[in-house]
Amino acid sequence: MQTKKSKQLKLFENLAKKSLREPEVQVKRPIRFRGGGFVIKPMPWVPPLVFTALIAFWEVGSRSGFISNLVLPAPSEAAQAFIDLAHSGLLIKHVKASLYRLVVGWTIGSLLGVTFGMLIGLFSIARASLFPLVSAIFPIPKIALLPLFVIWFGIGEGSKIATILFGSFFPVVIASYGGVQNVDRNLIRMGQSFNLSWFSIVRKIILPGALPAILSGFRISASIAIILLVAAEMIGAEYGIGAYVLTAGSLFATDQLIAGVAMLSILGLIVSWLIGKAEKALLRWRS
Amino acid sequence: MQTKKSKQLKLFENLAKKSLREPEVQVKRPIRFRGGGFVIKPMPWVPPLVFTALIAFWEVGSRSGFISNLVLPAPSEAAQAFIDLAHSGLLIKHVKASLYRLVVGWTIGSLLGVTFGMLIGLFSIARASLFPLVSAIFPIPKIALLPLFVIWFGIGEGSKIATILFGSFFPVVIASYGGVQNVDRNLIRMGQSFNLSWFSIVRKIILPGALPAILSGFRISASIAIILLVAAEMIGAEYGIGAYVLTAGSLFATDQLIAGVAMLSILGLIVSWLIGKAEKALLRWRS
Amino acid sequence: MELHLNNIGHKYNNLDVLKEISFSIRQGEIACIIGPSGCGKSTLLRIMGGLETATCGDVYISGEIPSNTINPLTFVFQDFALLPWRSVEANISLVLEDHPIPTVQRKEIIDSVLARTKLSDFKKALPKQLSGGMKQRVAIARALAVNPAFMLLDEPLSALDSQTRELLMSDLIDLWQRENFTACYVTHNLNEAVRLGHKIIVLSRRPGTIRRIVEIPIPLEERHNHLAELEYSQQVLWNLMRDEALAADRELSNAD
Amino acid sequence: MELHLNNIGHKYNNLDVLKEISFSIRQGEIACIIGPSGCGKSTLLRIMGGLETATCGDVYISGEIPSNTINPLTFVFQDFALLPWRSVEANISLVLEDHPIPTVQRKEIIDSVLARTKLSDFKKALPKQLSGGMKQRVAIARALAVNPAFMLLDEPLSALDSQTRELLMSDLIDLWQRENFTACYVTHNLNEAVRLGHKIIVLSRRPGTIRRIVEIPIPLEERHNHLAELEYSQQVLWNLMRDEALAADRELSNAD
Amino acid sequence: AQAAEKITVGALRFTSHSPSFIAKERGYFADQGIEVEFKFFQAAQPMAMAIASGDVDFGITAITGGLISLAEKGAVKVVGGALQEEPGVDGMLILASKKAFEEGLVSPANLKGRSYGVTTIGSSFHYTAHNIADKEGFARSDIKIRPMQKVGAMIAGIKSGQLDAISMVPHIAKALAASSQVFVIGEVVDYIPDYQVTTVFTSPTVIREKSELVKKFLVAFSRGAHDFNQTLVEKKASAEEQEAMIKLIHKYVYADRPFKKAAPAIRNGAMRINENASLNLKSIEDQLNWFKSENLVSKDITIETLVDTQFVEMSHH
Ligand SMILES: Nc1ncnc2c1ncn2[C@@H]1O[C@H](COP(=O)(O)OP(=O)(O)OP(=O)(O)O)[C@@H](O)[C@H]1O
Ligand SMILES: Nc1ncnc2c1ncn2[C@@H]1O[C@H](COP(=O)(O)OP(=O)(O)OP(=O)(O)O)[C@@H](O)[C@H]1O
Ligand SMILES: [Mg+2]
Ligand SMILES: [Mg+2]
Repeated sequence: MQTKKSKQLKLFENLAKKSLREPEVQVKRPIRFRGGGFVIKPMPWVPPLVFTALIAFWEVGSRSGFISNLVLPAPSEAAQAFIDLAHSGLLIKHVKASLYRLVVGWTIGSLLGVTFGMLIGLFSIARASLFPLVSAIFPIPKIALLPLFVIWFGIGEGSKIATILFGSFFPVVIASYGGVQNVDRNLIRMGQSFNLSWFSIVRKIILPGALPAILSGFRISASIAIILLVAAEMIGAEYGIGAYVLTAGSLFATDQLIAGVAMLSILGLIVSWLIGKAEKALLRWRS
Repeated sequence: MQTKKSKQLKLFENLAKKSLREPEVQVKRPIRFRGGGFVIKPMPWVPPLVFTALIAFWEVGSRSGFISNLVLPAPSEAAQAFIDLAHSGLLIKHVKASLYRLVVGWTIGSLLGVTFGMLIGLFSIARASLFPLVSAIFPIPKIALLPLFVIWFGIGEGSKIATILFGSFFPVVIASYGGVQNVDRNLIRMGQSFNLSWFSIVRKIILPGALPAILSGFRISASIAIILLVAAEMIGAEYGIGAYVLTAGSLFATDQLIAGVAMLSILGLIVSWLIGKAEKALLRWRS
Repeated sequence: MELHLNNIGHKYNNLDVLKEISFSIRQGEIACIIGPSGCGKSTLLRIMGGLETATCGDVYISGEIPSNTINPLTFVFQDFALLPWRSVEANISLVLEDHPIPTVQRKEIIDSVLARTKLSDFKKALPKQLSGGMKQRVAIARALAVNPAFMLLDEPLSALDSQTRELLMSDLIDLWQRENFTACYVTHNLNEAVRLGHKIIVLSRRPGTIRRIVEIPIPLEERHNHLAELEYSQQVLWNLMRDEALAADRELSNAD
Repeated sequence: MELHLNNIGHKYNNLDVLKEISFSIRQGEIACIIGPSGCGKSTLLRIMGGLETATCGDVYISGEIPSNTINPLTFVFQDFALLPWRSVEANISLVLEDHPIPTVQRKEIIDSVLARTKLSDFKKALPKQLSGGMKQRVAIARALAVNPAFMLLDEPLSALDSQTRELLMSDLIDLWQRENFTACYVTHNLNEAVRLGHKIIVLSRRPGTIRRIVEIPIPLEERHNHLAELEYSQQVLWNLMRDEALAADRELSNAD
Repeated sequence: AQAAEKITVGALRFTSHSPSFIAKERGYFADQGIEVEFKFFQAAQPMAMAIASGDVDFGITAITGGLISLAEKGAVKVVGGALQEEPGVDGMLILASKKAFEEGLVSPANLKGRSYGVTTIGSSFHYTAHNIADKEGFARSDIKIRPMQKVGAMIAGIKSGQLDAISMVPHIAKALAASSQVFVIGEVVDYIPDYQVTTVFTSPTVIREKSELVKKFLVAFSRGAHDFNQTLVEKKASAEEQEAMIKLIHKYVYADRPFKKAAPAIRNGAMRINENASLNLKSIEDQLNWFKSENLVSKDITIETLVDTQFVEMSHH
């Protein structure tokens, strides 16, 4: 044993000779704080700055001709299109129609997604039977299925909500399943040792443990739901931001197109902000 | 103190009186195993069974007229379309073209996504400036931007790869960011206490800690990449599964449409299986 | 409630962890298990608690289960196993919620066990805000809350300072006198073992087999009057352990 | 290498945890900190190691940092802080990889510290396959691997059985004699404190203040010949702690 | 009087759908005892689907591969004609990019070896391209067809010079040509005379069960078409009348833009709609044959499967 120890000692001494450390002076030096970093501090003034800068750059670029006006109109033109839309009184109708589809479709899709993700994470038989189905159906483009949706759900709100529902369902399934897999097994064992009911363990241990992953999935699914507004409103939609964007696109009205896309962006920002709030409230327990 | 204890004692006794437990007999009873469940056992025979059953049901439904042939042809018809495609020699060209776009776009998109997700999770300034941008740009439908993509990336491979790249980038950003946030801060502190370099901490502690979430993000982004094949191959694509599906769709050749969609599904299954393998290999350490 | 182990053996993959373990714990008896780190004590406890199935052998219980217990066979885990998203209070509430206890009484139970573990001030704190010892006390409080008939304790006092340990130890003795629960107590503190154990089971190093079972026939409540005998028992145990360690050392050197 | 604390105070939100702590640890000295659970020992250690900034007061080091150390100020954490995705070996390798040590020598260091903590058989094991005590030994092995000039140990032996603890304790004494490192050692085991400490700092209950600093002038290597004196010191410490506990109890009852 | 019969009409927000809007606004549908509700679509494909599913009773769209396939499945049938190319009226124009123009693509005759943007395979744009090849005497495969899905992408492609040529509706084409990044090199009407671009269609169920309704719809639609042709195509009406009609159409088309911006687009987008919804059967047959020759639809489809000739006059120009 002793030989081993002295071997290590030698190693360190050799190392020391090689190292270039200078002999340090005998003064009091404060301990360097090394626990810093890796903590995200809020910087609430940055996002508005970034957006303002970007839009200003774009505007200047457009005006100077540096950004070709071919397909990307200046933000001011898009803003004008937006104002026109607001004046026409259609804005509220578009937004209302889209919000309704979004909220209903996303809520149902996400809740179903969490349910299925949990099932797949909890039951071997669900894992074996449903997960391959999810993997097989997720990559099917919704646009290819639109004709089917028309037949199954009609051309009313049904098919639109179904499109958004399907779109948000799958990412949430995968995120929730990943979250369940990541829950500390020791905590589950603890629950079992106290004879908690299966349902209690799921609700009080597994669900909260998977929550960070689920919320991350919600972020993704919300964005996808917004993206799918456009696909959803291809079918028989009179109003809706997606329909507005589509019409603008097919008429090559780029100013309207950008105005519509900006609305989708802002919707995305709002949803992301809301989920951020939810994270802050629900995940306070994280160190 | 004593009063408190006897109070609790009384509580328990009251509880006992209320409870309906029968007096148990004085025999040896084996300890009931209660540590079971919550473990996923592989059932490799189930997925083939499920798919076979589904397809059989569909075939029977189609033949009996129970499933309308208008939009959903029998699987055998889709199989015939597939065989025709294979015989025409175009199958390989379609698959090759799509695989190339998929692999290049997804790889770059996902790697960039992990990078940005880590940046956002690590730096307050990145969190404040990039994350709102991600939240704003993610919900923009790629299809609406196709004209822009034509200008920026041309109608060759550029715009196709860019579409897939963008589509896989965003979900991975969000998943990786979520993963980084979920890394145990005590482990980071440990790394700091040993004066590990910042880069070492990121590479050896944060990245592996976020890996489960990142892989979950890869699952989602891979499926989205496959979905976006169709969007990508909208513009000037001669070959590709997406182009095949699109043409089938516009000609309403439902047998070809289903054959194409089935190819996308199978692609999804393969990718999911690969990621499953990667999870098994990389996440062995999870309890 | 009595517990019987019959020829228990356990393997993890190909690692032999336990071998031919047989003993019984009688009603109202506290059995302490001591043994070198990694010899399989926690594994054995999990097998006794039904959280793991032994590779071979059987575990039985017999005797009546007292009717005033909420969870007859209760664990205190070595790694605390607190839910990080629940406050101290809610972590204890967790194990009561599945039972038909009126809210007021549940609150009373929680307050009582928190007072006994000196955590009343930290009722609302989250686990991340607790020190190591405080977490351990929450784990003990949680176990006390269900008024167990049989306790399985895995180094329950290891993270505690000596006088908190003393207090909790005499609390356990008090509780035992009143409720006469049965317990299996894993510890690496020989003093704890001789103070609390009616029977001390000494395990050999991995694969854990029973090296000796030492009975201490002095009633728990009288032990403070028999310090010399306890000291002697502790010495016996210490020698047993030391032999084990020396044997292990010899093996290691030979392997070199 | 010496360490000086000057009027340290710390708060978490509005919870006063430490108050007016001043002491120095001289070169080659081992200072033990004891105190009731939750009194702020781990917090104090983190402040000394630069992992937390005290709300008020300063921490200084002085003296030459020996050149043969890889990480002068090294922690052993109370919760082990092992990377679950790295094997035992790789967990130790982690702290060496950032330094320009040839692979062969790195392997030698790892083998050496694993042998000293009796973990050679578990080189390739993952943390989930280890017992509590084994995890603690990995944490100690990792700290030893960097040949620290100043060690900050947070209850490093608490999960270990008595004879493994004995062995590691004498190993620490051996190491200290050879390397003459400086250390601050948090423990709740008074026996450990009187065996290892040149100076024992007794903290009051939260908010932790210094109640007493007990110096034990017997050289570490001769302590086994002075058991009576040690016993006496231990008794003194025990009385101090008991007083503290009683005071706390009285406060609690009044609050009732 | 009998309670009005409720029907649903599928529409796109294009000027070419104006006859339906006019018929509704001016009460021509009501005169026939039918009450129309419009369902708006963003593409023709889902509209055809909605007819097939019974959600929509009538629709107006171009003859596409998809429509023919649906007809084959017994889901839709063409009953009348709508938009038609006609010499003398502004029709679809053939455009070349600046780059291609400068390289010598000054006439459709030079399209050999050039890339040509279409929306989808089997669309009217595709048909146009092949007719040019046939007429100019080179192989169809010598024109490199580039599917772009959306008109927007086609425009982006031609403007940025990535496509050499496209065909485009007149009001957009003229606007593009005005920017001198794109040049007009020909007219579609020169290559496909009397091209029956869009048709009125419905489902066989409606024909079978309510053939009276089809007739009534076509009558009202024709009145709308007549007004439209008179006012905006032949411009026989007074400026005020034109203004009034544009206002009427503006309720449906470009509704989200102020009238000032919308009016020119509506005015320039006006192309002739067949009087009496008459159908150019010859043109339909040509198109069907082209689809067959390109293997885009089944070879077994006959003109009878596609068209029900009982409702309107069949012209054979
Ligand atoms: N992150 C935190 N946030 C809020 N309070 C904290 C935090 N960490 C510790 N505390 C509080 O600070 C006090 C001291 O904690 P510390 O971990 O330093 O105690 P300790 O002396 O090490 O106790 P033990 O011996 O039980 O490990 C405790 O009361 C604890 O509740
Ligand atoms: N999940 C596991 N997979 C593989 N090996 C395991 C697993 N859990 C424990 N072991 C091994 O089983 C042996 C016994 O572990 P156990 O936790 O029962 O020891 P212990 O006696 O409680 O030790 P300690 O006193 O250190 O807590 C150890 O050698 C450990 O490496
Ligand atoms: Mg253990
Ligand atoms: Mg501590």
